[in-house]
Amino acid sequence: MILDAQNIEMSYGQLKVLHGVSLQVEEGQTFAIIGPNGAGKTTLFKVLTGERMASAGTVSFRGQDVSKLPAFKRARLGFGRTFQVARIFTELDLLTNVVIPIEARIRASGKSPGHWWSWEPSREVRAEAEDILERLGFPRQRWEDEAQYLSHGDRKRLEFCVALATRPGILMLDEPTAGMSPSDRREMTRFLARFKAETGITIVMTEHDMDLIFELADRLMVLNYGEVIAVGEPAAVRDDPMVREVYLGKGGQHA
Amino acid sequence: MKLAARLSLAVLLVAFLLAPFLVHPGLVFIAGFAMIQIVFALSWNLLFSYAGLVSFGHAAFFGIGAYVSAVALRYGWHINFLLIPPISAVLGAAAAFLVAIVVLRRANGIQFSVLTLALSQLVVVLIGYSEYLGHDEGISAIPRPVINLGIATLDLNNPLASYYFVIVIGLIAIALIWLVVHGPIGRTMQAVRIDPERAAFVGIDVWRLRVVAFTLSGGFAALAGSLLAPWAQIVHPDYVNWLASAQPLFATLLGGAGFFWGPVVGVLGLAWLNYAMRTFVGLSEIMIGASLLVVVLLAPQGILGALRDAVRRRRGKVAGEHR
Amino acid sequence: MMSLYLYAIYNGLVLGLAIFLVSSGLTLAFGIMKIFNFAHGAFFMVGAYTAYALTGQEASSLFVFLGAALVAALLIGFVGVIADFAVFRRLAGVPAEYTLMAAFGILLLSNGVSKIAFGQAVHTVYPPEALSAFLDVGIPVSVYGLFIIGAGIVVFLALEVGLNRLWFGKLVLAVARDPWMANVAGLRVQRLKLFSVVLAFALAGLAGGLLVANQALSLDLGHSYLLYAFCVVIVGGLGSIRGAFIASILFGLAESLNAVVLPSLPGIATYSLLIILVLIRPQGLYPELSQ
Amino acid sequence: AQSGGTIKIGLITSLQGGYAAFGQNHQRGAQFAVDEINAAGGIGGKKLELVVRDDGLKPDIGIAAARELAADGVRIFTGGLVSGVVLALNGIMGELDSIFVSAAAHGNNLTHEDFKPNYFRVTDYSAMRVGAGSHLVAQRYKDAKVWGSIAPDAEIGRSVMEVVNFHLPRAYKELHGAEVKMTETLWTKFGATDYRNEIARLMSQGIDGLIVGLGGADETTFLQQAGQLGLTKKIQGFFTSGSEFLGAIALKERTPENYWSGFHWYYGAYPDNPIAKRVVDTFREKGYGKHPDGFVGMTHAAISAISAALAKGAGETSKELIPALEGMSFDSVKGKITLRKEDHQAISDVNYALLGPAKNEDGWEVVDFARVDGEPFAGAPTPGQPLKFG
Amino acid sequence: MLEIRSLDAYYGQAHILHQIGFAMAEGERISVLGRNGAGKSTLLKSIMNAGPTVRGEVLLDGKALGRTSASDRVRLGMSLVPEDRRIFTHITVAENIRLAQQGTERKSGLPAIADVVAMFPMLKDLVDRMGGQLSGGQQQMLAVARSVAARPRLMLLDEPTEGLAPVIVEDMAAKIVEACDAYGTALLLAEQNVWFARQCTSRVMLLDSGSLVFSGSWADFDASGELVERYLAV
Ligand SMILES: Nc1ncnc2c1ncn2[C@@H]1O[C@H](COP(=O)(O)OP(=O)(O)OP(=O)(O)O)[C@@H](O)[C@H]1O
Ligand SMILES: Nc1ncnc2c1ncn2[C@@H]1O[C@H](COP(=O)(O)OP(=O)(O)OP(=O)(O)O)[C@@H](O)[C@H]1O
Ligand SMILES: [Mg+2]
Ligand SMILES: [Mg+2]
Repeated sequence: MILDAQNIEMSYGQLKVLHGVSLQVEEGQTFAIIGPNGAGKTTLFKVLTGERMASAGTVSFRGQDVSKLPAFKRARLGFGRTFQVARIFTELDLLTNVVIPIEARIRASGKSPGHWWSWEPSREVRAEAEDILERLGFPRQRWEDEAQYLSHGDRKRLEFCVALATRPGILMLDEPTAGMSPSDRREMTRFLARFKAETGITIVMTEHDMDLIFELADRLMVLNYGEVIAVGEPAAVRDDPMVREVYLGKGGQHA
Repeated sequence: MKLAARLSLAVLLVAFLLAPFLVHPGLVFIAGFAMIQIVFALSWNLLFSYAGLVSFGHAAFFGIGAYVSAVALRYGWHINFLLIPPISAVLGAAAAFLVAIVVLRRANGIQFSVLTLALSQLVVVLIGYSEYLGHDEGISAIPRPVINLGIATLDLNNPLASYYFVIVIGLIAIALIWLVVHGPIGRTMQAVRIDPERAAFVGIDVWRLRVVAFTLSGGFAALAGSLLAPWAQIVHPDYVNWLASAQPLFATLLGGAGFFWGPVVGVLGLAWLNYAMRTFVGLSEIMIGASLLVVVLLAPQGILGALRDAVRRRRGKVAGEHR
Repeated sequence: MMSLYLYAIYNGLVLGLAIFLVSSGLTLAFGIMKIFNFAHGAFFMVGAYTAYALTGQEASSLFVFLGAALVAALLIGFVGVIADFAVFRRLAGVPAEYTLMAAFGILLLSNGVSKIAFGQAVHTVYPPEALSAFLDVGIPVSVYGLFIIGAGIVVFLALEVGLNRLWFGKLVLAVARDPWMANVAGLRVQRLKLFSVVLAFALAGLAGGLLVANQALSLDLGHSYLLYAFCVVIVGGLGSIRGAFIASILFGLAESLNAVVLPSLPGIATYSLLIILVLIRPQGLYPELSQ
Repeated sequence: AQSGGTIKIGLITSLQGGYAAFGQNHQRGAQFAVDEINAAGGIGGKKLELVVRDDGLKPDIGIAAARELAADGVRIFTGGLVSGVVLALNGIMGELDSIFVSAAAHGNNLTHEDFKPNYFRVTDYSAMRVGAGSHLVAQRYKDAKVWGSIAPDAEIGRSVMEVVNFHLPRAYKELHGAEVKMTETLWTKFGATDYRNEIARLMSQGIDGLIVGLGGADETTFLQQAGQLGLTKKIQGFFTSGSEFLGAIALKERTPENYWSGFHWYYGAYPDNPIAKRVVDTFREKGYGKHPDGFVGMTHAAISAISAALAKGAGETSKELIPALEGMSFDSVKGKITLRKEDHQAISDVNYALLGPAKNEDGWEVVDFARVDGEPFAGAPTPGQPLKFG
Repeated sequence: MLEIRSLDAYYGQAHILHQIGFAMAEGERISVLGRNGAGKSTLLKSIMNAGPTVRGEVLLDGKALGRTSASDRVRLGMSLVPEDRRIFTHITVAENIRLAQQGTERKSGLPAIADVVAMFPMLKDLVDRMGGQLSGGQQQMLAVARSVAARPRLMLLDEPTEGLAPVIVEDMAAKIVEACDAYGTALLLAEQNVWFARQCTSRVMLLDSGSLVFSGSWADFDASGELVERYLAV
């Protein structure tokens, strides 16, 4: 078990948002969290990644209790994450965007990422960054472009590169295709599927795009009012009448 | 663009190096002073444009360097003066480190700025209590040192020698700041400035990085300060107060925030403005105030920002065109 | 001895409310326009000179005194109109630091102009007859001091209710938070912004008019209060009127008690209080408005 | 160096901030003197030319200005208002081969521990002024037994109190054989707006006299609040060391009746001095006001000293001017002033005036004045050493 | 009612929209589709005059709007729901709605806040909650409700379904159609969710790199194989 969360509770002031949520993710699994708006998905995400501390409950990663660790320490242990609205280092070029997490990783492991007097990243760092960019389909001539001029879809892709550069053990994706055009979305779905197959990485994600969920997820958890109302194989969960009522609806759009 | 920028830098460097042979001593003094201000402003900009922290009390660290070297010269410490700038830098960095670990734990954003302001004003008050530091009148008539270089001696009482001493140390400091900013630390600082939360999620210890940035910046500010005593021969609490702290901010904004060389352009611009207004006795406040307003309104990106936009416009190459 | 302490507390209250009168406009400007208006102190000083020009050394009546303060408020409010059209409006969308620099330019400009307009002599202004009495309750309580306390409280209540309770205040805040969306939602953004700039400036003028008789009048007057005002805005919570109010009183009391408790270290209390408060409450006393 | 038949004199003073009024008068006084000398044909056929620079209250701006002017051939400087700037200028005069004849800076240190051979001071200084003032009030208020004091917590305030604490008890003993009690000084900070707590404390101390070390707007605020709370009525007399007419002009009819103010030069004390008369007349003619202050007088005196030295045949270089000025006596608005050879300090009268309310257009008048001989209070010349008392 | 003539839009120097032209009848509902960055949001903002620099003409009822500000356009009956929602965080849900109604400066004919909330049941329990305390989807809902409450003649909706649960998306489609029919509101909808766009609108336009490359009925759209393929990339 790579990720194990037990009885997570969380409140914003008086308002209790998560009422004892538990989840277990196996190594190599793709675990999807769905639920109606306001159910607490983003909040759960924040608790798992360390952006906020839970008011009760524990989060353990590969058997280690990380509940009290701040975000950057969890990131060093192997939590990679993306955001619902892609967050990249806008004013820097693509290559630097990827170099930064690589250097941070090397430094966190106690080694020096390069000579302090050298303004260029070291050869190994650069090679790794180039490899990641190439693998995610950014052509060489765009590497020096400033990231802020990327389109929505490309931003998401770049953010993915940034997350990968930390060599995560687990990828936490908050609505990875939100706001993408159908074609980009399809591309992203395909990419994730291929990536998963190639690397066998563990993924935890939230998503409202059911096509993506049913294509990728190995396990599905449904949250409603901060409580787990269903968890299991995607196909089984889909047919749960309660889930249909509170979340999926008649399913006209997925016809 | 790149070429033009490099050419201008080269011209500027040559101008600094040849100043004593080109202009009258009043301007040479201003040039030396500008070099000190440039290092100070660059140290501040290291925080602002790279680490995303706004310090309103940076003059306190400048003051540490200034007072250390003033005291060393005035009270005739037996120490090779060549060691004073690095010693000042270390002391400034140490002070900055202490401030950072206390202040950054609790505050960031504007609160951070204000705390630095308050602490630096406290330094001013404390200097006022100290007999050794000359109370509110500062330390004046500071003798210029004779430096033993082993094979030769360098007598800073010679105007040329003292000028080149300031310029060379200043250039070394600028080179060091440039390297810090463009190396791995600089890159990480940028990431933290642009999006600290995002940076944390790739495993960057944001707090620690900010402490490092503040410490480095404080060190360079103190280094700049240590040049003041032998150059101006007076060190005064006015160099420590909030107005002094605002100088690098203005220089950076005037030159253009986000550019490494912005503060250089800004310091020179402000120095020129002050110099140009010197004969308007009694009216200089009005003239400088109006000039600042005009610059801000006409070039809200600073001078370098305006230049960049102008170049882009001429080339027809624009932001966001390529996707 | 006891009465010295009592008197220090009373003086602290007067000083605190005086600080609040000055900082209310600064708080507003910061909360709404997101600018640290360096020039605020200068406008406060110009307001005081304006009142002095109208009343002379002693206003003939309370009515004239208040009228002069009102005229000062109007005049500085008008300066606000000019500043908004000529400067702030043009700097919308530019990083806040540049507004800071513009404000510094305005400060230099108004200092220079005041020097020419008002001359460099120091003046004294005395409260009008109606306020000049002293009540002896063991300590000499001046009616004018009570008047300052009252004026501070009135301004506080007006702003607090107006901004946080009244619908209009919420609109002003909406414009402050997100001018783009306010515009798209149909609010008259320019007008509301202008209104808040004018209000902030007018408060500086009003404070000048009301406090002119509290101390000597010189070109440095703004300076004396500006540092307090900045401290108050920070400690209060950047734009929170309630926070500024409480912080003002704290600073007034600290400064005043400093004089009796630590007479050999004048001024130490202000900085210490600032540092302590920011360390224990970095977000300010009432951070909800600042985000 | 001479340039086309003119001798340039650089005036560096503060024309910004709270000192601008004084700086302006510095400029006026120097200009009067230059005009007078030029109207009389200059010095040895050469005209004087005054070049003015603002130091913006900042040492480095002052230094840059001095260096710029020096490069332009200026070898003689005057002015100097705030001591920070004067100290800085002082430090570089030797290097510039120039002299600085300062007209207002008051610090004891300038002619003591921070003495520089290229520096001369034509006015009195803190120790003289305050010492003479202490003597004066001891003479006038012989029944005063307890003296209080209030001063800014800064170099200026501390040096005032040092002198007072030495001279005042000594004066009482000498003049009246009486012991006098000095209460603990109340320290304040610059730019305060509220002295009421201090005033209350002073009133509770049962003092008969008061020394006020505050200056400028701070002093005025103090006087205003002290008047309102009745302190000034309660005590026999008090004195401030150096704000000239400033307080009275501000307070008008509310000027207290027992208020001695110190002057660099009080024109009314020299009714028979033709130079003083000329300056007063010119000042009034030009519409600058009725009451020229000591700042007008002292730059005038500085130019008088310089021209006297030049008239003796000295050239413009410091090598020639310094010996010419050392020990020289010259006529000035303040009568004869001697520049002490050892430390270049002017030995002259010290001026005080008793100001009080009046039913005239000013609202105040000079009730009485005193010209105290400054010599006994100047102390021994100890250039390079701090001033010692006793 | 609305007519766009040879409209170009720029961000600074960047030329985003090229020569856009189309017309909308009273009460008509049109979708704008396009890949990310095609310029959909820019088009809506240009029509509202809220951001981009615009050349060309926007006419409402035959009158050129010229440089009329966004807030004045609100009073002419236009309303924009931006893609990033922009809820006011310091006031409650009810006050957000009230604020939008105030912006129209209409004295009558506006629905009561209770009625608006009834139309979007997700908001029912939230009326007194501060805008800043809503989840992403809740904010999105409020943004639409806020616009409907102003009862505009022309509503510009920018990706209203982003981040909404599927069941809500279905519901929202019905609600929007209902509201538009009830008030005779015309709708210009920028969407990525083609299903939703189909439910809501009768016509469709396709933007590609800032140019209008298709305009017609859904049937025509489905028939124009190559274009659709490129957009949907099936
Ligand atoms: N900062 C906050 N303060 C108070 N309440 C909040 C805050 N943020 C969210 N909430 C409330 O917490 C609940 C859960 O919110 P959360 O953002 O986790 O939902 P979600 O499942 O991510 O929804 P969506 O799909 O709409 O993004 C909601 O009812 C929301 O109103
Ligand atoms: N404020 C801005 N400044 C400069 N360029 C911008 C700005 N906003 C958008 N752009 C650019 O304009 C182009 C069109 O953007 P727009 O937001 O209109 O696309 P869109 O069709 O709405 O895409 P999406 O589906 O991702 O929302 C893009 O290339 C984008 O990078
Ligand atoms: Mg969410
Ligand atoms: Mg868009």
